[in-house]
Amino acid sequence: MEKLKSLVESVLFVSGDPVEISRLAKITETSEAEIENVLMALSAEYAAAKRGFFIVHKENEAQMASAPENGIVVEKLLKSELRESLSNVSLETLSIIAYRGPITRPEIDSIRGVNSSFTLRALLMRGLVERVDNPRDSRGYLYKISFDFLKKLGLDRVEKLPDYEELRGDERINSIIQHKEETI
Amino acid sequence: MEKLKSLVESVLFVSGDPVEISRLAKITETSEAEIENVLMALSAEYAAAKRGFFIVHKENEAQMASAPENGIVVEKLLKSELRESLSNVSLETLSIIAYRGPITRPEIDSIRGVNSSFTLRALLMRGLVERVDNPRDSRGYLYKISFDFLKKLGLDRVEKLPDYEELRGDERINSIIQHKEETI
Amino acid sequence: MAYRIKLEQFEGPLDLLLALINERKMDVARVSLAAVADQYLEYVKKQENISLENLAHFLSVASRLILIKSRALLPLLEFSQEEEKEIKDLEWQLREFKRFKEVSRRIGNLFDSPRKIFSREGFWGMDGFFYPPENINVFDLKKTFLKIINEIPEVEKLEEEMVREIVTLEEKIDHLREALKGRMESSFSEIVSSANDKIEIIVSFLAMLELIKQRIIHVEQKESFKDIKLTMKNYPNPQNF
Repeated sequence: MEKLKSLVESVLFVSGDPVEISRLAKITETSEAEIENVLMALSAEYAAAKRGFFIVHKENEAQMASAPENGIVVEKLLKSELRESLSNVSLETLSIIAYRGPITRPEIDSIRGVNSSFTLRALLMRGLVERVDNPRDSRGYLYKISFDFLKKLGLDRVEKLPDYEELRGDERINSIIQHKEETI
Repeated sequence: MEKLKSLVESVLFVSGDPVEISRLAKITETSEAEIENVLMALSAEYAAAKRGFFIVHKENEAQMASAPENGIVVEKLLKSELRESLSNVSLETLSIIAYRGPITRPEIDSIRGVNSSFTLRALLMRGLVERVDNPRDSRGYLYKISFDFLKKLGLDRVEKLPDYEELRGDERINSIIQHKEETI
Repeated sequence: MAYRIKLEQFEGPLDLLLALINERKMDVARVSLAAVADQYLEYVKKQENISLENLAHFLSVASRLILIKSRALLPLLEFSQEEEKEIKDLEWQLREFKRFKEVSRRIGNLFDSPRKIFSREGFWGMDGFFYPPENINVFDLKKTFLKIINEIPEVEKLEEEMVREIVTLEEKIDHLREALKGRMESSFSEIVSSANDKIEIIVSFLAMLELIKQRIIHVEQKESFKDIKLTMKNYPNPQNF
């Protein structure tokens, strides 16, 4: 039971989305009844020990969330993340998306030479960029400047950015994007 | 302390990403020292009770994650694709950065005896290494390992690397680097 | 055994050196460096696909090995302080490299083990809100993008450098042998006065040391020790370049 509790905690923690009880049972190799017991036990523990976690158990799904009584602090976290002034790294990523969007994350990475996951997420949360499904890759996304941000910049179309055509078509950028990633 | 533990748990849970200790202190309205205590207490609790949570701590940031012993099961949930391993060259470069970081590229080169630009670029794009501006050289960077690197290794702190103390320090490192700088 | 070494691809001079020493089951010490010097030079000479940049690294190690080797052949040959330091540095560098190479295998095992830690997607399921940065206008975006573009050529230049024409030690020795024919008195500085860069100077120096070494071995069998020493003195001190 203790081992199973630990496993369920880990899985729900990482998932984010609600997970079906049947799926939990399958990957932890146990019965659904056993999973139900574990979920109840965890819920009770979190409440009794006033932990920061909370289990939302709805029909045949379970999801981990933060404890409702900590809502105000969570709100503060969100605000403090979003109100940060834009770092150089964010500005770089934003300018790449502005001039080269819609663009994939691997392409942004190869232009900057570093991994952009964190930066992209922050820009998304702040509503400065938006992502759309990539028609050429069902698992990937394309990133582009958000309409709100464009408006804020005083533009109605991204093409009105200064020297848009020229900078967008720059050969150096093209060459680095086409450059095959080195195997390491 | 119990209330603060709960708050920190919630904040780390919601953020998902690494959170600066200073930010945690600010939004929970306490001191950084107190946050460090809470993080230590939580880590100890999770380990003692074999919980599914795990706190990764690097420099001035902490991130909540799943317990390493549950790795196989969580992997089933994520259905993560083929497990990528690293070449010897990448592993050597990573090791040097892990034990001696933050470190400049010339310093890495001097230990390896060859140029590391390409390996570094690939490691940066994979998010295993991160770079920050070098306060002592405006055109250069300092390289250090990332949270993702520690997570892939299943370690909560860089100090848990094998033979960390032994490999971390070498008084001669400074002399050879100085020597290199003089001759270049 | 030696044949196998030649077929392998090494990532750098230290890697090669370590492999040669390990193959003889020796420790990293001066005596082992002297023992593998010839094999090392042999490898570098035959290697045709070392990039120019890495060739410089291979050669700078080679020059130190030749010093160590010369001393092994001529015990009376004295090292300058600078040479002594360079050799000590090489020994130390090799030990460092060895330590990291060894620990990197353990890191690799950790990396491949299933004991992995996973985190959540950041702010999963939370709605952000539109919070545009103040004081950022379209020209900031343009300026930043331009800066990114302008930094790209460095990567390309580096690549070009890697594929630049490769100077091999062998080539240089032949060249020097020709140049030296009939003008044995000419000084090293004269020979390298037309060199284009540091790498070429190092290559010339190595090539010359190779020639010297061959002569030493030849002379040693016939003439007395004193003569050899005089011969050496006529050659430039490596400190000068």
